[in-house]
This record gives sequence, C-alpha cells and structure tokens, in this order.
Amino acid sequence: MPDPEITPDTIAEHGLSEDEYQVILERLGRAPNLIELGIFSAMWSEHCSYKSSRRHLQKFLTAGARVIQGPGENAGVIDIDDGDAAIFKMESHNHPSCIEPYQGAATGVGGILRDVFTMGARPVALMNALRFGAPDNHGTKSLIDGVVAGIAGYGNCVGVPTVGGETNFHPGYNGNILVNVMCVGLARTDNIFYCAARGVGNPVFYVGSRTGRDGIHGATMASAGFDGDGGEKRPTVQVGDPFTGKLLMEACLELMATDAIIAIQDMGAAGLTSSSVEMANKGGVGIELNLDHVPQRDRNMTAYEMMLSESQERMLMVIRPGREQLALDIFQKWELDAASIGQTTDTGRMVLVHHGKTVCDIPVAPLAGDAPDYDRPRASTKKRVPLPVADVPEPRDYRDALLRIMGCPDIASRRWIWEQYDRHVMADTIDSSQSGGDAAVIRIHNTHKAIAITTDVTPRYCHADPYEGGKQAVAETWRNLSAVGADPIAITNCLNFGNPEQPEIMGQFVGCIEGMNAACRVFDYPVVSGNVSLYNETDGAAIPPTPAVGGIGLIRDLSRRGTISGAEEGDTLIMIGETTGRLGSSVYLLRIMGREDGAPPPVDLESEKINGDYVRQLIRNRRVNAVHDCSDGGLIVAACEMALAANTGVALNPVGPGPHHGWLFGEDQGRYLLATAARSVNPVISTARDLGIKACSIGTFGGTGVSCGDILEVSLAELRTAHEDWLPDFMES
Amino acid sequence: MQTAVIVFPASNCDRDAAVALKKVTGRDPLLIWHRDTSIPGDVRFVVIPGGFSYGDYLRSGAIAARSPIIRDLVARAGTGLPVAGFCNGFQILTETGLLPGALLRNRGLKFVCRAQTLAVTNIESRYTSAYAGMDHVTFPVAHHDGNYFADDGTLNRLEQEGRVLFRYVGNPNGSARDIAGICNGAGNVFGMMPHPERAVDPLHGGTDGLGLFTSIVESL
Amino acid sequence: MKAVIHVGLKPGVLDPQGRAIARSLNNLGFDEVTGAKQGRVIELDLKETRAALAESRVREMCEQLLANTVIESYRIRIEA
Amino acid sequence: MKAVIHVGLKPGVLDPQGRAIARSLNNLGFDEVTGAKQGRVIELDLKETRAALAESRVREMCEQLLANTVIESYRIRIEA
Ligand SMILES: Nc1ncnc2c1ncn2[C@@H]1O[C@H](COP(=O)(O)OP(=O)(O)O)[C@@H](O)[C@H]1O
Ligand SMILES: [Mg+2]
Repeated sequence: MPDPEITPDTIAEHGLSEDEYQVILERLGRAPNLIELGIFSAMWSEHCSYKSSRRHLQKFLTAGARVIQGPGENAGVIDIDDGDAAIFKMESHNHPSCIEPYQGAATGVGGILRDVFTMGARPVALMNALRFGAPDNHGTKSLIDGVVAGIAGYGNCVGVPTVGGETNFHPGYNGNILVNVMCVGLARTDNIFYCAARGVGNPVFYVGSRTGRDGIHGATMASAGFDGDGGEKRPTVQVGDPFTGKLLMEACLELMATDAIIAIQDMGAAGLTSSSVEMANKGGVGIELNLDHVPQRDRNMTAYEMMLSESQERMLMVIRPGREQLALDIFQKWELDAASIGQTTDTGRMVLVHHGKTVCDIPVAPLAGDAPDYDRPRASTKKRVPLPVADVPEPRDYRDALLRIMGCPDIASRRWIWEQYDRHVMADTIDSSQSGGDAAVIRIHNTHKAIAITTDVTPRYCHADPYEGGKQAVAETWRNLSAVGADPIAITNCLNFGNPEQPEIMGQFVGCIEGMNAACRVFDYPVVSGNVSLYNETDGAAIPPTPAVGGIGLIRDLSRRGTISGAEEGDTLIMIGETTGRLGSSVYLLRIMGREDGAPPPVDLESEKINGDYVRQLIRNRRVNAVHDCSDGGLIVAACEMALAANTGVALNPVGPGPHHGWLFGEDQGRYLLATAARSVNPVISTARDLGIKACSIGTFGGTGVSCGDILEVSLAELRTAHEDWLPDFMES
Repeated sequence: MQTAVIVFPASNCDRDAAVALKKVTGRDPLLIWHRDTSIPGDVRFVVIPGGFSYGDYLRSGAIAARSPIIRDLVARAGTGLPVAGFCNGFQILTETGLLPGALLRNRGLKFVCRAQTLAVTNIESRYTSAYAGMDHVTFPVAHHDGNYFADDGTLNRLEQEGRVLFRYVGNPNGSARDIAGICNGAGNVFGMMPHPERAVDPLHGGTDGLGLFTSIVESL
Repeated sequence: MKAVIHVGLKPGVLDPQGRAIARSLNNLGFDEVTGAKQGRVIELDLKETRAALAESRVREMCEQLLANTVIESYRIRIEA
Repeated sequence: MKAVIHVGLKPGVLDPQGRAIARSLNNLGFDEVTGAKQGRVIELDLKETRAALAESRVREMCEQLLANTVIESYRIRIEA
C-alpha cells in the first residue's frame, strides 16, 4: 500500500493541532508517515498525555509515610504493615459505556483489574461509582440495566467481589453517564512490578487475546481506508472477555512468582502504542517490534491498526533472557496466546517492522517528554450565597417528607444493583454494600487485618462550589473510613468533567482539585493514583463536576471495627459534630422543594479531623455499638438507616420550638451518629467536650418505628418499603 | 484427611472451598488442575468449586464437564468417592450426568447474590447429618444459572428417594419444586447452587455451612 | 465446509429468556407477539469436504458437547 | 404466523464464546473444526397474518430490543 499523504485534514482527524504537528516535524526533522502520526496522536491525546490536566494534578499531595508508589504507575501502592501492600486505582469508562453500556462497563472493569494485577497484586475488591441521567429521561433505565449487568458480567466471572460503590441520578448526566470503577489488590511489598523496561536485547513478549480492529481511534480513516474486506462498517466497540481476563490474571500472577519478568505493562488505551512507549520511555531504552509476530484476530491488519487497536485482555512484558521458555510454559498452561514480538535496544528509538519493512522509526523520548502541557484559561464558578434555614419552607408533613426522601433516587436502596454483584467470592468479604454501611471491609487473607474501601463525591455540591465540593468529596471518604474504624491512608480519584477548553469547566476542574488537595493535606491523606475524564458533554451541556474519590483505610484488628447495624434496644443515639441546619444544595431542597440553589455545606477540615480521630478511638475502645456518618439527607436519614440496619426503632428528641427541617434534613458536614450503651454515654460525651468536640445525646433506640416528638412517627416497615421499593419498581416499570 | 478441589480455568471459588475444607479437616486440600487425568488414591472427598469455568461459555459447566480429569472423577464417584459441587460445581455435575437435571438461567434473568434461607429437607444424608435439629440454614447464593430443571418423573423420583437435601425458602431463581440441592442415588455425589463454603466463619455473617462439611467428613 | 447447528430447548422445558422476551415486547407495545423462544445457533468452520462425513461428525459434537440433550434438541445443516 | 430471527455478532467483533467452543471441540479430538461462532435464534409467535406487515414490525422489534445493533446484526425470516 502506498503511504498516504499527510494532509491538514489527516492531522485534524488525529486530534492534533497545527502547533502540535510543528513540534512533531521538529523532533523528527522530517514529516511523519501515517503510522508515526497515529502514534504521536495517541500519545499526545488528552487520555494518554493529560495535556489539559497535568500541571494541576501536580498540586496534589502525593507523598506520605505509607506511600510506596504514588501517581505515575498503573496504580498507587501503599504500605499496610507486615510486608503487605495495597495497590489500587480508579478509572472511568464513560464514553464507551454511553455507546454500549454492557460492554463499556465490562471492559472498564477488565481494564482496572489489569492495572492492578500488572503491578503484582492479586485483585481483592472492586467498587463502582455510577452517575445516570434523570430516571424519567429516555434511556436511563436501559443504561442502568446494561451497565450493572456489564460490571456484574465481568467482575463475577473473574471472581473478584464487587463490594461497594455509589449511584447518582441527575439530569446533568442525561447525555453523558459516568461509569467509574475501582480495583484494590494486595501484594507483598518486596514483590511489586513496574513498567520500566531495563537492559538491552531483552525479549518483549505479547500475551493474551489476539489483536483485532477493536476501538481504533482514527476510526474514520481506519475503517474507510484500510479495511479491505469492505461491507459493513466495522463497529469500534471493544468487547470484554472476562474468561480470558481471568486466565491472564492467573498466568501473570503465576509468572510473577518467578524471576522471569523485568517489566510489565497492560495494554489499555492506545494499546500496543502506549504500552510499548511507556515501557521504553520509563526505562530509558529503545524498543523494536516486529509486527508480523503480533497474534492477530483479523486478517490483513495494517501496522497502523495493530498499533492503535484497543483489543482487551492483552499484556506486554520484558522477559529476563533465559526465562522465555518458563514464561511460554505458563502461558500455555493457561491457554493464552503469547509471542516474542521484539526486543529492547540502546537506540532510544521506537522501531516497527512489518512485512520486512521498517514502518516506523521515531525517538521515544519526545512521545512522552514533549507531550503538550496546556495552561488552559479558566473562570471561577460564581459563589452562591448561603441559604438561611428561615428562607426554606418547612414540609407540610414531616412524615411524608421523610418517606419521600428515603425513597427518592438519591437515597433509595441500591439493592437492585448490588444483588447482581458477587460480593462474597474469595471468602474475605466482612462487610459490603449489603449492610448499607459506610465502607466495605475486606479481610487480608489469613490475618485479622482488613482494608476498608469507599468511594464518594457529591456532584450537587461540586456544581454549586467546586472548591467546597472537592473538599467534601475527600472528607466524606475519610469520614466513611473512620466510621468503620479504619485509619484512612490514601486515595485514588477519577476526575470527570466537561470540555476543558471552556474556561468555566476548567475553573470547576481546578477548583475541585484545589479543594480536594486542601483536605488531603489536613488529613495527611495523599493521592496515589487517579484518572481524568474530560469532554463529558453533549451539545454543549456539560456534566456536573464529578471528582469521584476512592479512599482506602486499614483496620488492624477486625474485632474492633465499626458497623452501621449494631444498635441495640435502649442504646443512646449520640451525635458527634455541629448542626446548624444547612439546607443549601441539600437533598431536602432538591426532592421536597424542587430547588437546587444555595451554597453547599462547608467542610471545616480541622473539626472534621478531630471528630474522625475521636470516632475511631471510640470504636477501638469498644465504646460504641454502631456508627454511621451523616451525609445526604441529614441526620434523620442517617438515623433511619441505622434503625433499619439494626431492625430497631429510634426515638429522636425534638430540638427547640422549631422549625425542625434544618435540624433533621440539614447536611452539615463532619458529623457522625453513634449508638452507645447507657454506661458509655457520659464518658463518650464528656471526653468529646474535653477535646473540644461537639457531642450530644439526640435520641434512644427501641421500638418498631422512627419518631421525633410529635413532629413525625413512622414504622420501620413503612420506611423499609419506601427505601427498598423505589429502584426495583422503577426498573420494572 | 486428604481432600481435593478440582480447579478449572476460571473456577473462582477454589479458595473459598479450600478455606472451608481446611477448617474442617485441619489440612490444606490438594488443588487438582483440570488437565490432570487422575485423582490421587488417598483423596477421600472432592469438591468441585464455584466460578465461571470456561467463562460459562456455551452453557454453564458444559466445557468443564468435558475436561480430562472428569473421566477419572466419574469413575471414582462410581466406586463411592464423595464428590460435592457448589454453584458452578453443581452445574458441572449435572453436565457430566453424575446428577440428574440441568440448571437454566434464573427466572429473573439476573445474577443474584444474597443470603438465602434454605430448608434442610433430609437430615439423614451423608451431607446433612450435622443439621439434625436445625430446620433452616442460611447460605449465600451467587449465580446466574441456578434455575433447577428436571422432568416430572425425575423430580418425583428425587423426592421419593429422599434425594432433595435442601429447598429454597423464597425461591430466588425459579427452580422446580424449590430445589436447592440434591444427591445421587448412592448418596455420595451432591450438588447445590448455594455456597456453604462461604458460610464457615462468623465474620462471613454465619457458620451454617460448616455442618455440611463436617457431615460428609465424619461419614468417612 | 460449514455446519450450522440450531440448539433449542425441548418442548416442556421452561424458557425464562423466551418468556422475558415476549413480555418485554408486549410492554413495548408489540401486542401481536404471543410467545417467544430463544435458542442458540453455532456455526462451525470445518476442514472436512465430504458432507455426509461432516454431518456425522457434527452429530457427535452435538451429543458430546454442543447440546445438553437433557433439555435441548438440535438440528444440523451442512453448507458447502 | 411465526418469525425466526438470527442475531449474531457483526464481523470483526470479538466472539469469545465462539473461540472457547472451537478450542474445546479441538481438545475433544474434533480437529477438523477451524473456527466457531455463536449466535442467538429467537422464534416469535405472532397474531399478525400479513407477512409484509409482520416483517416490518419484527424489524422494529429487533432495532428496539432483540438485537444490540452496536455490535450485532440480525436476519429475519417470516414463516406461515
Ligand atoms: N453502584 C453500587 N454498587 C455497589 N454498591 C453500591 C452502589 N451504589 C451504592 N452502593 C452501596 O449502597 C450503600 C449506600 O450508598 P451511599 O448512600 O452512597 O453511602 P454513603 O453516602 O454512606 O457513602 C453503600 O454501602 C454503598 O456501597
Ligand atoms: Mg456514608
């Protein structure tokens, strides 16, 4: 095939600007051919180069006493004592899930699993953070159906429990759903694998599924210009194969127990291109690949297609010379295709040979090092004024308002979702979505230790005030981990935003990052991995800013942990933290008043920290029977959730002469509810006061319903029905 | 006592099963790879674990049931070796013909993972003797194809011969006559969709599953 | 040559997928649908060139693996 | 009347099931099998008696529900 000419159109179709193309010309000292252009375009895409976000991500706190590996590798690594390491990361699969929800979500799970086992960890838990459009928006239901089935289809099959997550509905996601998945794995600190290739002349192995024409980016050209078979336009959707994913995971972990691997990298976005460039670049070596040896699924694949294919379930590794056979034997045992497709070199260049011809010969360093790095203009979000309680009407009927809130899309039980996930496989799930608890708890096999995992963000708040919303997202993970008695250690994140070329969006992005970072610094809670998903918009309508945060904590002794469900008849309900009745941007305002205005509740990071530290201390000293944080819906919702989990009613003390809606539904931050046995009440409250922490007794557990003086009374059965029925009824309607 | 777990590509409850067996026998079970062709002679009890052998492609359990190890498994089961299959293991046992019937897609078409109450319908079997005095147990279920089907004649025979060992209380998948677990005529081969091996530790939320393992191990 | 194999549930075997399909079609307003069944089609590429031989081998494949004859029946078509 | 609908993956879309089936047949000694694809057949019972109308309705059903047209293509046959 004659080499097609590179025209301005070709360059534009590859998403490269003229300036970017000029840099390529300079670095090469000549015009690139199409393959080379494709490789530059993939490496310099937003997805691979983080060109709009890089300089802002660098602001994050990324170091800490427990950080073994911060951002920059496939996943972050933290030390969790005794030679154990937790390896984790969150990633988005938004765009693919909009096009094909099942496969998009499934391949998202496959991808995040590979990121984690690539580093030598056995994945032990999956989480999913989902945002859908309004329930009544056309398509919402089938998107939920497909996404949940896709996550289940992949995670259940590979046998990694899906233990938690979050789900939001908002018209802001009508055109752009978000599917963020997180994986946590465990490894030994002395057996962690990295992607930097080392040495010269070492064999480069390809293993896993064969390469097909899946998800090729320059789709316009690739399918029209290069597909000799003609006929139907090839879909570019990637299809997940969890069976091969599982085999690949087992084979890699088996090989990692030997000394055969020098470097390993999964093939994610921009497949063979980004994996080989990253390996070579990080190791400071060159790489030469013979594409004839790449296992191929489709006939007559071009070099361009092979380099840009996003076929799933593939890995690239540099093998120690002399260990080739060992590697091949293990891959054969697991019935995987594997081939030696090239070697490392000392040229610092990426050389590709196809059909005996050199089809690409470019320096590696500029692909990564000279990637664009933009300081995009930004405009900050207009500050909203706080909304005084007095300006918000009370509900006509508190009981009715409570039932509506318990059954509203923001709060209703997600059972319909998580019952489709295998939450128990591997036999170490101690707590999961099933309890409705604040964080999932996964035991470290054969020990009494556990890790706690949560994902949180409140897009309503981020939209109202990116900085406060960013702070709140981190604070809520920290609070959720504290509520189960885990010491919060580190976070990962997935930053989902609209078009960064719009100053307002860039303002949201930077605002959220700065807010998140402020919280990370106060909590000494570093960011060790993450992912950015931009351009989530349709017809100029961007999603609400959604910086999803995934937090990890350590429970040293499983016999001393907090649960949501332990309240006993007669226990006193204690509130930790201050309530002023903040209804701005609250669920009450949205679902009862149909409004979304007002400043969101601010997070006082200092009191957040001392409150959380205190709650963990109480859990460790076995002072509390149950713990739950207050978040969406305020203290009454949290109290109802505790009552439902324990199957014990609770009577709240009415406070003051009213109005009560600020007290009951206000979303003040930094608060926890505790169920405490009579003998512990005084010590818990007085110690809190000594520490300068607001604490008061606000009710008593017992009976079969939830009440608050003569303001409201409702049976647990009614609450349960309201809470449990909304989602299944909606999905079946 | 030596026990064994057979591992197929994409079995994923092999560890769950191994943990339960070790708990009851005090000894790590052998893990037998599906390509092996024989089960060592000293093995007294074999578990076929849950999971998605071969990705559940074609039909759940179908491809696994044609693995090299199966020939010896069937032969040994024929001489009385106890063999239990949980979840995918049950599907594999029906595909090999060691147990009658088949497992269809759940009635609700969705994967279902929840704590499931079961009635113990025969406490005289080798797999249930430890449940004497317990009418009900709770095991987790986690499956997509757990809807037990057999023709009426077979169902009648299973019931008459006391081979239905567990029934669902609140059928999660549409199984005929609420059947959750059955054994073969000789009583040594047993299969069920729920996961007793995931209910052997108080931290799992319950230990009802232990009785199943102690029953069979004590019968040896 | 090619073999096309239809595998379907035997009459009398409950077909949850078929039922769900019929119900959802009705819900979507396709009232004319009174029943639905779902089966599988497996297409095999074969090196064999003699149709009769191919057919008898494919029958063996069905009996051994492709169909579960407890619940399923199958039909084979051999194409050049 | 009856409609028989074949739904299969579009060319070029990964078919992990097909691969697993081919491999398993090879392992069982059916060496002549060089490839396998798996699709679905849906049979609908219809109250409609006019073939042309039935076909256009079934096409709608395929687009709306029966096939995932992002990755699958379908073929309809109407039978009396
Ligand atoms: N998509 C999901 N997958 C699994 N579990 C979910 C999902 N969405 C929500 N959950 C679970 O439902 C419970 C309530 O979630 P949420 O209201 O977001 O909790 P919180 O506000 O305390 O963080 C949690 O235990 C959570 O793990
Ligand atoms: Mg919480």
